[in-house]
Amino acid sequence: MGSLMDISSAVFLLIGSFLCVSGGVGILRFPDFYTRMHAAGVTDTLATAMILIGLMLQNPDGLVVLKLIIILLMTLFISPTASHALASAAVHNDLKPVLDNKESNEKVKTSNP
Amino acid sequence: MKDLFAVIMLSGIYGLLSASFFVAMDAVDVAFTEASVGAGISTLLMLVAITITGRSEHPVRHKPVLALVVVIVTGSLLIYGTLDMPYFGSATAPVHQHVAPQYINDSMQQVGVPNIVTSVLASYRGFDTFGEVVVIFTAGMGVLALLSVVRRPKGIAEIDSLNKSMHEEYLVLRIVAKMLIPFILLFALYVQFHGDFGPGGGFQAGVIFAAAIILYTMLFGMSTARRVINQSLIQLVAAIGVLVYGSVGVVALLEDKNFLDYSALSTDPIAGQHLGILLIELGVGITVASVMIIIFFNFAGRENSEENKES
Amino acid sequence: MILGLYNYWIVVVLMMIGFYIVIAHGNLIKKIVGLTIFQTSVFIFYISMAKVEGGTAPILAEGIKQYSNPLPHVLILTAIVVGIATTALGLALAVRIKEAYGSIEEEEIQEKDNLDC
Amino acid sequence: MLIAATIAILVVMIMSIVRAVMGPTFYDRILAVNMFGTKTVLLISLLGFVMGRPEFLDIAIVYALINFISVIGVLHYSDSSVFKRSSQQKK
Repeated sequence: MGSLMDISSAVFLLIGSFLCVSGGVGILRFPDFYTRMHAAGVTDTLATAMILIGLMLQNPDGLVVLKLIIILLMTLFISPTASHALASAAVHNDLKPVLDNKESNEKVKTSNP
Repeated sequence: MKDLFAVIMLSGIYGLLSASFFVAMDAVDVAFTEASVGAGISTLLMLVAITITGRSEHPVRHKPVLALVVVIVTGSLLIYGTLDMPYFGSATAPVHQHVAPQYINDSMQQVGVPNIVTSVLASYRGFDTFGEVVVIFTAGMGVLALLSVVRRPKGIAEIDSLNKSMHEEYLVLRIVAKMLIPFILLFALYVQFHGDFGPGGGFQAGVIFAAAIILYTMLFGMSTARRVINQSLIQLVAAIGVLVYGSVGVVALLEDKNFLDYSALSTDPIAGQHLGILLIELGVGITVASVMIIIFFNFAGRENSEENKES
Repeated sequence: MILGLYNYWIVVVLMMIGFYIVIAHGNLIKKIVGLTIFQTSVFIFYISMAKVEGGTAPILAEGIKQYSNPLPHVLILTAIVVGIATTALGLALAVRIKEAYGSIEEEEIQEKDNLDC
Repeated sequence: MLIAATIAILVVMIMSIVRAVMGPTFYDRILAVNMFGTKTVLLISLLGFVMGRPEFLDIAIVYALINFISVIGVLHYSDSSVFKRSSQQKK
């Protein structure tokens, strides 16, 4: 039973780490803001959930699991909200989802207060 | 980097990074404080400041060769000075010989609080902490003196129209914030009163409490927040916090004990210590929270009045 | 063995970065940022001194023999909050200077002062 | 396995710092800071387990909350006034 717990926790942690790293690669390699945001926003939530579940399986003890659940719930609330706010602010300020076109973006932004 | 906005974002990351460093160095209480202060409040304050003062830095006209030389010379002297220092992590370093073993071994019997940091902060070195609280209070008053503006109160109709326009803009945020703010306040109280047993205490709780209020202010507008928390009220509360701390000490004096000796508060010394720590942590929490709110309100209010002048 | 001192070197490097920003840049806000970096380097200095090899956080629990030194933690904990309060005071001063002089660049402020004389 | 996850998170943290330094637009920087914040939450919880004292999860909760507040604050203050003011200065 204990080893089953350990193995499943290890699997969750592994999935979480993989998602984290893929999100990190995404935030570095993707060409413009919106795609980067997609990479970060999607992987952030899922990877956090995976790693926290992995940690919960490591230590099935009342208070610790409760705190982990609180963190998980809060991440589930906060992370999508922050992404939404970020994206809507970017759209509001006319950040165009185009490639290699930084200067035109800057122009649009300053002419449109 | 010329863009001050980028500088401030990077300094926010620096705050987060140094806080995780503190966790790695076992200083959980410090990490707690740095988390709430360095990453949250200071970034926000600097942002508000640059919205007022402008965002771009002028290029440096002269080459700072002299500055570079001074820095390199000082740095190499300091590194030369470190050669005599004890090695990192060695248990025999002079710092660990003097009073620390006494704190670690005796605090459970003398104070009865598992968190040694709290017992040292509030009991052994209570006088220091009182000084720090007074410094924070004075800084808050200084900001108040520098930045407070006489503002005409907005009519209710104006607030409502402002609310409506903001409501559409921040709909999702507002709903989530409405759910989160009570939780944050509750968590601040938990931190405040759980400081005896785990990481936490008055300083951290005060900052978290203030952060919740700041979140409310940002999403629901300055005028709405002012209707909830009156400026003069919050100034009064800040003063009350310092007074609570000081009067605990004075009570000890009246009982023919030393200033801030909590065993005067109760017949049982341990119970007295508990009560004393609880009271002065409360005083610290109240002061820190209200000073942070005062500072933020005055910065934000100054920014609003600037906009009014320009329009 | 000399590598055992690396924590102090990191502190010195950070401190010098902060120092350089303070003396070489003319922008007041940037000076304040440099000051906070300097401040944090001092915090790191204290905290790294408090660390004991094999010790854990100074919260008493059963079965733990070695704790890190709690005293520097206390000093730094209060110093951080005092630091933010004084930083806020500095920023408030910068805001007032901006209003009085219309600029927060050191050189421009000096030029304006010279004109007034 | 805990150590491996910690190392992965450290790598991602470095990546997001790189993005924050390069970040062509402000939103990229904010995004990087946000991501860095969530990764710090994970790092702290993992560190608690690695050091064998998992009761320090309070710090991670604070991080999650403060991270949210600072992102909202940054957006709030970068949304309108900074851009307006900087364009006025250019004139």
